[in-house]
Parts: sequence; structure tokens; C-alpha cells
Amino acid sequence: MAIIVDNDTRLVVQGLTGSEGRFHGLRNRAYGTNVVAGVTPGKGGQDVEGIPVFDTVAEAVSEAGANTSLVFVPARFAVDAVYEAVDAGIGTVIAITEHVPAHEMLRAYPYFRGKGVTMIGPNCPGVLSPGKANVGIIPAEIFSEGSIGLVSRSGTLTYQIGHELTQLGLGNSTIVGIGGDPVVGSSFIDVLERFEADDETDLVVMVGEIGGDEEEKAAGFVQERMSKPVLSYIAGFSAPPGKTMGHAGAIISGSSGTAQAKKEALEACGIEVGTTPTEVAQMVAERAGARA
Amino acid sequence: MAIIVDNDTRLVVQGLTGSEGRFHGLRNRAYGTNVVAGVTPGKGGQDVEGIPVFDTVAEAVSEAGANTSLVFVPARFAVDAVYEAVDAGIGTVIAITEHVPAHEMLRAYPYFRGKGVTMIGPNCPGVLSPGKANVGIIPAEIFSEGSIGLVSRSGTLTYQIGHELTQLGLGNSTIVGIGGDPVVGSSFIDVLERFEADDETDLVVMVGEIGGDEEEKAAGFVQERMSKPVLSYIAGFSAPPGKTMGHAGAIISGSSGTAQAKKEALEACGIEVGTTPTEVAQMVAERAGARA
Amino acid sequence: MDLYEYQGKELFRRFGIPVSEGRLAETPEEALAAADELGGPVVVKAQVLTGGRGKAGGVKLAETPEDAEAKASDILGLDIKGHVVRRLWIEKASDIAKEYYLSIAFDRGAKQPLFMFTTQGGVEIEQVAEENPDALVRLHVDPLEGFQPWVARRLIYGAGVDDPNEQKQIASIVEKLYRAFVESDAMLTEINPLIVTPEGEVKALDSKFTVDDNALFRHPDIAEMRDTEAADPLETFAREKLDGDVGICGNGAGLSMSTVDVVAHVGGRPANFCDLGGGGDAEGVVDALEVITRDPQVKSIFFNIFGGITRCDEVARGILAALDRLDMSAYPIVVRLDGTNAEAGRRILAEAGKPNIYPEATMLEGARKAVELAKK
Amino acid sequence: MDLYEYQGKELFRRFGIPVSEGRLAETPEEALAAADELGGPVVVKAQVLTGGRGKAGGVKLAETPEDAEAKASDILGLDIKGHVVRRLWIEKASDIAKEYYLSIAFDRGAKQPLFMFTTQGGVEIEQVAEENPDALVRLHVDPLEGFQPWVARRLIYGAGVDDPNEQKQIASIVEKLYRAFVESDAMLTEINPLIVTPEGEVKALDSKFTVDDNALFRHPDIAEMRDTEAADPLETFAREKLDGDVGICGNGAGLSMSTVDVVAHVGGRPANFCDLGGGGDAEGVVDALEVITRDPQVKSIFFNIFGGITRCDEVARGILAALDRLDMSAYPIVVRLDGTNAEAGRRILAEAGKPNIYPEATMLEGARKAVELAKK
Repeated sequence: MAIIVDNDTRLVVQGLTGSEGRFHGLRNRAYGTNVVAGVTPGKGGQDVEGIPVFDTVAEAVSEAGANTSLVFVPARFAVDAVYEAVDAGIGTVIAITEHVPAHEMLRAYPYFRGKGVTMIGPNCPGVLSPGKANVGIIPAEIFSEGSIGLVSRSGTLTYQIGHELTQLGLGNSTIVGIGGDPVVGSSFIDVLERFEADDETDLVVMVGEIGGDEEEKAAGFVQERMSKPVLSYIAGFSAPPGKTMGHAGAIISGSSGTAQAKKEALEACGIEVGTTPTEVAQMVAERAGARA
Repeated sequence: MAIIVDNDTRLVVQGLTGSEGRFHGLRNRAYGTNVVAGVTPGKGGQDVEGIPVFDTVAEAVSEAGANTSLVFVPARFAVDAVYEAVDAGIGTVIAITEHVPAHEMLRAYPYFRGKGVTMIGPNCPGVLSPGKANVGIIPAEIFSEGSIGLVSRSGTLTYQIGHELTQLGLGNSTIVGIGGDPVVGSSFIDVLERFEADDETDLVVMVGEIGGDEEEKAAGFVQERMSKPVLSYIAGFSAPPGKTMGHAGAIISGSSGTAQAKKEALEACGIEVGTTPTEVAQMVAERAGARA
Repeated sequence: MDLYEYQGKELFRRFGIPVSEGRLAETPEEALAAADELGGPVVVKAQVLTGGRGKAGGVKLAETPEDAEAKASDILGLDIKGHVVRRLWIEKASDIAKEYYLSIAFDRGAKQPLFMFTTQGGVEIEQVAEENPDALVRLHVDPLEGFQPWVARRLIYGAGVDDPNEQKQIASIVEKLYRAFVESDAMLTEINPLIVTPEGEVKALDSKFTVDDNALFRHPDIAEMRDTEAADPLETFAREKLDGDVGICGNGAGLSMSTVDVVAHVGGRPANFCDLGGGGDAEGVVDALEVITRDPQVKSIFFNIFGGITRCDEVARGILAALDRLDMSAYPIVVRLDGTNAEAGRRILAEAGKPNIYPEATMLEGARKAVELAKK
Repeated sequence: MDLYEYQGKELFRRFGIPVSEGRLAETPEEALAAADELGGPVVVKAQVLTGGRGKAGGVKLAETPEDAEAKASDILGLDIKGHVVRRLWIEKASDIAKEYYLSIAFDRGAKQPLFMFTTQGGVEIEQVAEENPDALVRLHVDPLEGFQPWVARRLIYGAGVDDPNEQKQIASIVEKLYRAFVESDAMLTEINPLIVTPEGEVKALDSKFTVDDNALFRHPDIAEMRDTEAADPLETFAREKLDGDVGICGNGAGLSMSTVDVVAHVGGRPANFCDLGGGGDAEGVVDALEVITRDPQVKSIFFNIFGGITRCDEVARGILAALDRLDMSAYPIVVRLDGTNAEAGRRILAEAGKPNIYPEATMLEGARKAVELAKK
């Protein structure tokens, strides 16, 4: 069944008539995603290569049966677009837009969380379930179908690792880019929880970065709640100590945030950590081989 | 077990050192309610006839194990007091304060609702479970223990009806005054749902008033979801048509709001409606007799 | 607290909602001066806190200042549904191409603010709601989400406003009306009609604005708008006037209303009723008795008190104090006391031994006695 | 965007948080004039976007204007952790009875703002957190609830502030700091120390204020505060400087960091790295190459691009255009292209036939080649 997007996805692209929205919306459709509508206020009644455009998401839901939204709306209008989708009854919102003001997401996050909505992003590459649906900007051609779940804070690094897996003949159930903003709709844990429950996923690769303590928290979750093996890659082993956000920043997370510290924390929870994309792909191949 | 307050209630009185808070807090304790703490900022460390006073609700929870709060704080600080209680982990908040600004409750309501907190009021007489606990300003001496649940929008009218029941030898499981403000923490339906689930309640009396459509909605709930008999009294049969809140008001509720219209709507859902407090008490006596 | 049209428009103006220029006038002379100052045709509008003033002749177009003076003379002093016109709003006349309707109100049932918008404004909105419900767009705002721009878009596209120039202006008005609603602690803000001029300008031609009394402490500027002449404190105290001969005083709105019902139920005719509220001190009782006895039809008075936060002994003392201050010898007063300190209250009254005080034990018996005494 | 102390204090002042009077000075003469204008003893404070300036000699008390001039001479030009002092804040000296600490910051993990308050201010707050964690009160604010007065009470009573006069002032500062945090779209606002004077006045003696770059469009006044001299656009573009000889350019922070790791992994020494971001046009590539080659240690350059929203053909054209504009003949450039339009990008580079461009098929091979070329 894969997670988040699949054959049941009925996609509305918010901002379909913009250049990015059009380019990726049509690419997503070409991949096989069921793109049922676009929304651009003032352009209701038009169409983009046969995809009907509505003025509001409410119409895209009532007229075209949309259940998932892809947000390509410019940063200063993006959170408004997410609220609109949520209140129109959309259950899954994937926001690609970068540079969204952090305070807007801070207020929006508990709201849509309270409504039981799944949100991915903003500032993320989207979600791809190979062979089923691609929602976002992930270049689908480098991935193949398979049973490895992939979740990542970083866009291009996700492609790199997916590519390395593909070179080794390994495919993915779903690839999720959660985005790197201060407040994102879904955390590593949210996605890991779904992979754990997904029949088509046998193993998960978590791709992290230096900074914060999201990876450490996810490791605790893996240890306590997951039966499937999780492997990880952390970028930034050679990075110099980063700028801290004032003194308060360091105290808050309670983590040094370095790649080495994360590696150690993850390994303490039974998660193997590779030091390069190539190495983690090889480790996955070994584990997948052992399970096959 | 009764509902909302009972022998497990560990009460903190917010505003215990004020004149009303002190008078009713002590009365509630004299009745047998387990009053474990008071809160008045700046008076932490004092006590009111042996009840310890704290500066914050958080301390009342951690130091005295409070699980229920009674709010006697002046109107302009009352909603702040409710937030403080909710965020300190209090599960049941009963707010007596009247004249609370409606917009404050409008914003607070979905917040504490989302946290799973039970709130009664504001602008209500409180909750009394005879023989167990009295939280608020209900004169407990006019009620006796029994199996009749009583829920009402009006304070003194509740006393009148409870008194009439007592005169006929009928007692109550719990008496709940939900309050008459535009936004109250618990609706008729919320309380009816609890009475339906309560082992000690056999029958429920719902005391309504003209205006709005809360009684009609509750009637629909009774018809669809309740197995226990519900009887009702509606005040205002002789009232002249009230002032409507502009034209918008009448459209919103979709109800004429008159007592006669409410009576008909309730009867259509199988709820007997008395036209005076005495009559409804007699009807209850007959039903209770039939069930005994 | 209901605001007059001109007060509501003043608030609209502060929040940036376009309104026409106007002046307040309380005499025909002031109306003339206002019209002169404004220039061109004006509309002379009765300021009353009730609807239907147009049909009642309370709104008239005047082409010249002299005409405005004459129309002001006609309108001042009119009785519109019991409201006597004492103030006029003299406003520059607007050309009207279209009339829309926009409001935001407290939806008690949903516990959320509700926007309503239709392009079929200018008429009674109930009529649109009934005859053409699809033309009326209703949209709740979740208070946790607050106002977001999409709300305006849903209203505008939902109602079928096609002109981008109108869309832009209405979107801005929708947002400002929401701000006015929240920041003024309003229970209702309504614009009917919201007009579009032939030049495409959108503005509020009328205003209905109700502010939460409980939040007035935050809005001294709005609290000052209260019309103390129109709002006699005693009048506001007396909740409702009926048409009979038994004056009723209860504590709490529910019990007071119920007392009216019971008086009617036993064959009596309630004259009016008032609610002592949580109080019951001498001051409150004196005010209540003054209001009740203002009505010349009143023959007997029924105090029906169930003490909770109100203490019966205090009410008893209040009644006795009131009898010292007012001459109540013409009125038999039935008093029923129950609840908090009822025993003490009854004893106080018994010890006073006033001949026109009739204690009764129950609400029903009290009602019967009061009805019987009214018929004497 | 980090603000200087004096800029943060200007925002504090706008939100009503008490600060001392002061003046900006960029020369000793201006410092003298400022001290003269302020009167009495002043503190001369280096304005740098880093901590530890006190220990570095960047903060000095001056009794007279002449003394302020001398101290300004000492401090201007100081290098504090790589930041050269070019501005001074001359502030009226405050008598200090107590030093507290108050901050509100973005807690990414909890996805909520976090208040921290302690009466043990003036020192590094990490130290308090470590040595005396109970003295540091931490309290999240739920964004759906917003700021409520009890939050200030929890902080104040939790930290054990007993003086009612202090309590009142701090409660007001807490609320204003929250407003400043939200309304300025801040990621962090910190007052350390928050002092109490011997007279009992509470005020902010320092300020740390970081504003979300993504929200600057809403705050043109804050955006204008950016120090364009200190913030060389090329410098901000280059994310990190390391100490080796391979210059690295990736697209996306994750892939760029990972490329650094891989270069190190194959035995190389990364010199620096920059992130092309979502772009990849000629302008971006020129900027990247300028930054990379500013470092005289750089011997080879590695472009590691995995196209997504970035298209590899565009990057290839960008590299060629950059070679036309900059003299890059001294640098071997290893280019690895994969993902969106990678074939086209590789073909473009191949057809250009530049002798110093070395295409490689994988990240690992690219890293090896770049390291090998740096060693030549």
C-alpha cells in the first residue's frame, strides 16, 4: 500500500497555473499520479492540459473529489493555502514552497494536527511511492519499486541515496522528504510510524543532518516502537561547529547536534549509521540480502 | 459514581481568598467536598481555615494533588485562570464567574476542548453530586441523593425544580448548571452523554429557556443516542417575542426559539415537557414511580 | 450594546471599511448646516436602534440643504416601533449599481463566528435565506485558525462576484470586518447593503453593530457611545413589559421567566417582570419596585426568590428598607423565600409585621395569592 | 538575521521594554559627543554579532566623556572572535543590584516557543542550566492559546521573585517580550542580564535578537537594519570555511555537507563549501566560484549536483558562462551531474571541451578525482 500517496491519491495542485506548479504538476501526472484539479484564485474555469482549475479548494473537493493537495503557492501565501486545504476537507497536504515564515507554521501546525491532517513540508521535495504516485519535485526516474522506506530532512541528499540504492538493485516503497524548516508538518517519528504499519515496507533508511535533536528522538522511537530494521545516514561529519542560535538554542535541544554525537546516539538505539551515502547503501543491501 | 464531581474530586479554588471564593469554598468543604488547595497569586504560603493557598495552579497540582478547579476569579481574569488550570493538568474546570467576555471564551473553548478538559460554565452555579461533592454555589441542602440527573441553563430555576423534586421524595445523582453565556464549556448534549453513561442516573431532567436552539439539538441527541428517559421544562411560555440579535441572529440558529416551538420539537423527539416546575416534578415522580 | 448606524460607521471607518461622509444632526437647523457642509444631495437617516426605519419613513433623500432641513423636521420625533427619533445621520447620497450583504455574527450553536455574504443585499436577509438559500454563502471561522485570506475568497467566489476590481475591494472589507468584529468584541457586525457604485467603488451604506457588554471595559471609547437618554437605567433593569396586573420580581432570568409562566398558568395576567440578578440589597429592591410600580396597571406584586448566591435574609431586609423609602401601601406584596438563609428571611419579614406583605411557602401558592390579590 | 545589541534594544523600546538611554558611535569623537550628551558615567560597548565581548575587552565603563573617547579608541578595531568592532553603543551606566535572565526562543523539537527565566542571570545561561537546573524555569507557550498572563506568573513565582514591585515590572516585560517575539517574527529574543537597580527598577541591560529571514518582507524596518558592510553577500553565500584545498559546491545543504564528508572520507581536505540552492544559473555559479577561489589554499573544485528542481543542463551552462567571465584556468574543476536533465548537462560540458573540466559519473569518484587533482 505504500504510505501517504498511492493509487487512491486524488491530487489537487494549489498554484497549478504558476510555472513551477505547472511543470511539476504535469510531471506528476505524466508519472501516473491522478491529478484531478488545480486551484488558482481568479482562474476558475480554465484548465491546464485538461486538468480543471478552480478558484477554491472547496470546489476542487466537491467538483473533482480531491483528497490530497500539493502546494506550490509563493511563500507569503503558502500557509493560507494550507489552511484552505485543511478546512476544505483535504486529508493530506504536501507543501513544496520554501521560505515560509516560521511563526506562521508555528501557529498552523497544532491547528491541522488537531484536525488529524497529514502534512509534509514545507520546504520539502515531496513524497514518491514508486509505481503508484509522485507528489512533488522528486525526480522519479532515479527510483524503482521495492520495499525500502526512505525518509529524509534533505532533498538532494535523498536523491543521492535513492540513486545509490537503485544502482545496487534496491527499490523503495515510499520516499518522503520531510523538509528542513524549523516547523515541518511531519517529523521523522511521524513517518517512521507509518512505515512500521506499512505492509510493503521491510526496512527504513533515515537520512539526517547535523543540528537539533530530531534524529536522536527518532532513534528512541525506533528502539521502543519499531520492529522493522532502520538504518541511517547523517550528513555533516566534517562540518565545523555551527553557529548556535544564541545561548538559549543550545540548552533547548539538549543535544550537541554534531554528526558524531548523533551517530553514537543512533547506534546506542540499535540503528546502523553509514558515514557516506555509498556506505549506507551497501549496508542496506547487506541487510536486505539477509532478509531476502 | 455520579458525573463530573464525586468522591475522587480534589478541588482547588482559584480565587479562594476573595470574599465569594472564601464563602463558597468553605461551604463546599463543609458539605464534604475534598478542597485541597486555593490559588491566589501573591498569597502563596497563606491558608484559608487550613486550606493551603498557592501562587499558581501548577503548585496546587504538584503540591496538593488537585484534579478539579473551581474558578471564582473576577471576569476579566477568569479565562486566564481557566487556561492556567488546563495547562497545569487540571481535568475538570468549573467557572462560576459571570460577565466573562464572549470572545475570550470563543477562543478558549476549542483550545481546552482539544485538550480533553471538561469545563462547566462560566456564569453557572456549578455542579453538585448529592452526598459526594458540591463544587460551586448550588445550595446543597435543598437536594437529596437519588437517581435523577438534572441539567439546566438557569441557576435559580434549577434550585426551584430540584426543590420540587425533593418535596416529592425524589433525589438527584448530579445537578449540573451549564450556564447561560453565549459560549459555555459544556452543552446540554455533553452533559446528557455523561448521564447516559452514569450507573447512578436512571432518568434526566433538562431545564431549558427560550432562545437559541440548544434544546432542540439536545432533543435530537436524546432521540438518537439515549436509552434513559429525559423529561424537560422550558421557561418563558408567557414571554413576549424577544429582541433578536439583528437579522443575522435569527437565520443562524434556524429556530424561532420560543418556548412553544421548543416544547413541540422536544415532544417530537419523545421528550415530555412540563409547563411549570411543579408539573415537571410531578411528571418525573410518575415516571420514576413507574420505573421503581 | 447596540450601536447606532453612525456609531457603527465610525468604527467601520477606524478599521478602514469605506463609508460615505456624513454628519450627526439633532435639529433641522443642524441638518441644514450638515447638508450644506457636505454639499450635493444627501440622505437624511433616522438613528434608531431598531430595523424597518425605511418603511416607517425614517430615511429620505434631500437634494438641497433646505430640503434636508425639511426632511429632518419630518423625521425627528417619528415613533419607529416604539423608538422616538432624536438623532439624524446626514450622509452624502451614493449612486447604487448593486447591493450586496455581508455580516459576521456569533454562532452560539457552532461556538464560532459565522460569515454570511450574498450579492442579493438590500432586502431582509431572512428572505434571501428562505427563498434563495444557495445565494447566501455561510462560512464559519475557526477561532484557533483566525482569519485567513482564503475565507474572503470562499465568500466572494461562492457568491459569484466576478469583477476582479470588486473582488479585491470586498476581500479587503471582509478582512477588516473580521478585525472590527474581534477587536471590538462584537457579537454582530452587519453591512446591508454593501453597495457597488456605478464607478465600481464598494462601500458600507448601513451598519448594524452589537458589542458584548461584558467586554466594554476594554473599549472605553465604545462604552462612551452609549445613549444614556435612550437607555434609562430603570428601563434596562425592567427586562420585559407585558400587559397584565401582577408585577413579578425573581432572582435569575430563568426563575423570573418561569414565575411569569406560573402566574399565567394559575389564571393571572403578568404585568411585567424584572430580575434581581445575583443581588438583593435594598438598592436593588428599591429599583425593582420603582420599575414595577411605574406601570399603572399593576395591582399586586410577587417576589419569588430562590436563594443561592443571593441570600434570602438580605432580600427580606431589602424589601423592608424599600418600604421605608417608597410608599407601597397601595400594593399587596407576596413574598416567597427559599434556599440560602430562607428561614432567617422569613423570620425578618414576620417580625416586621407589615400589613401588605403576604409570605407564601411555594412558588405555586405565591402565584395564586398574587393573582387573587390583583383581582381584589 | 541577527541584530546588534543596539538594534535589539531599539525594538525592545518600541515594544515598551525598559532600556537605558544610549547613542551609537563609530569614532572616538562620536563616543565623546555621545557621552557628553548623555551625561554622567557611561558604558562603552562593542557592537558585534558574537558573544564573549566582555571577556575580550569590548565593554568598558567610562566616568567622563574624555574617558569614553579613550575607551572607544581602545575598543574600535578590536577583533572579537573574528568580528572587527566598527560600532559602539554608548549607554548611561546603570547601578546593578540583581541580574536576572529572560529569553523566549523557538523550540524546534516541541514546535512551540519556550520561555526561560532565572534570577541567576549575568552569567552564561548554559552554566545555570547545567549546575543549577532547578533555578532555570522553562515554560512553553502553546501557539493556539497565545500569551496569557499566567505564563508570566509561573515564571516569576517559579523563579522565586518575591518583591511585588519586581513581580509587576517583570510580568509586564515578559508579556512585551512575547509580543516582540511574535510581532517581529523572531527566532530568539534574550535579555541577559535583566537587571534590577538599587532603586528597584527592572530593565534590559543587553539584547540578543534574531529575526526569521523568511519573514523580513513583513518588517521592512528590521530588514533595513542589516549591516551590509559586515554582511558581504558573497560571505553569506559561502556557508562554511574549512581548512583544506578542495573547494566544494553542491546543491542543497544536505548534499553539500555530505560531499564534504565524502571528500574527507577519501582522504582529501575540504577547503570550504557552498550551496547553490535550488538555482544553478550562471549568476549563482559565478558567485559560488568567486567565493570558493577567494580562499588562496584552494587547489581544485568539485561540483556535485543532483538535479531535482535544479536542472543539470542549466548548471552546465552556468559553469561554462562562469568560465567566460572569470579566469579559472588555474583550477581543475570536477563536475558530477545526476538527476533532472543530467544527460543534457553532461553533453553540454562534453561539447564545450574545456581542458580544466573533469566530468565524473558518481559522487565518490568525483570526490576522489578532486582530491587527486588538489594534490598535483
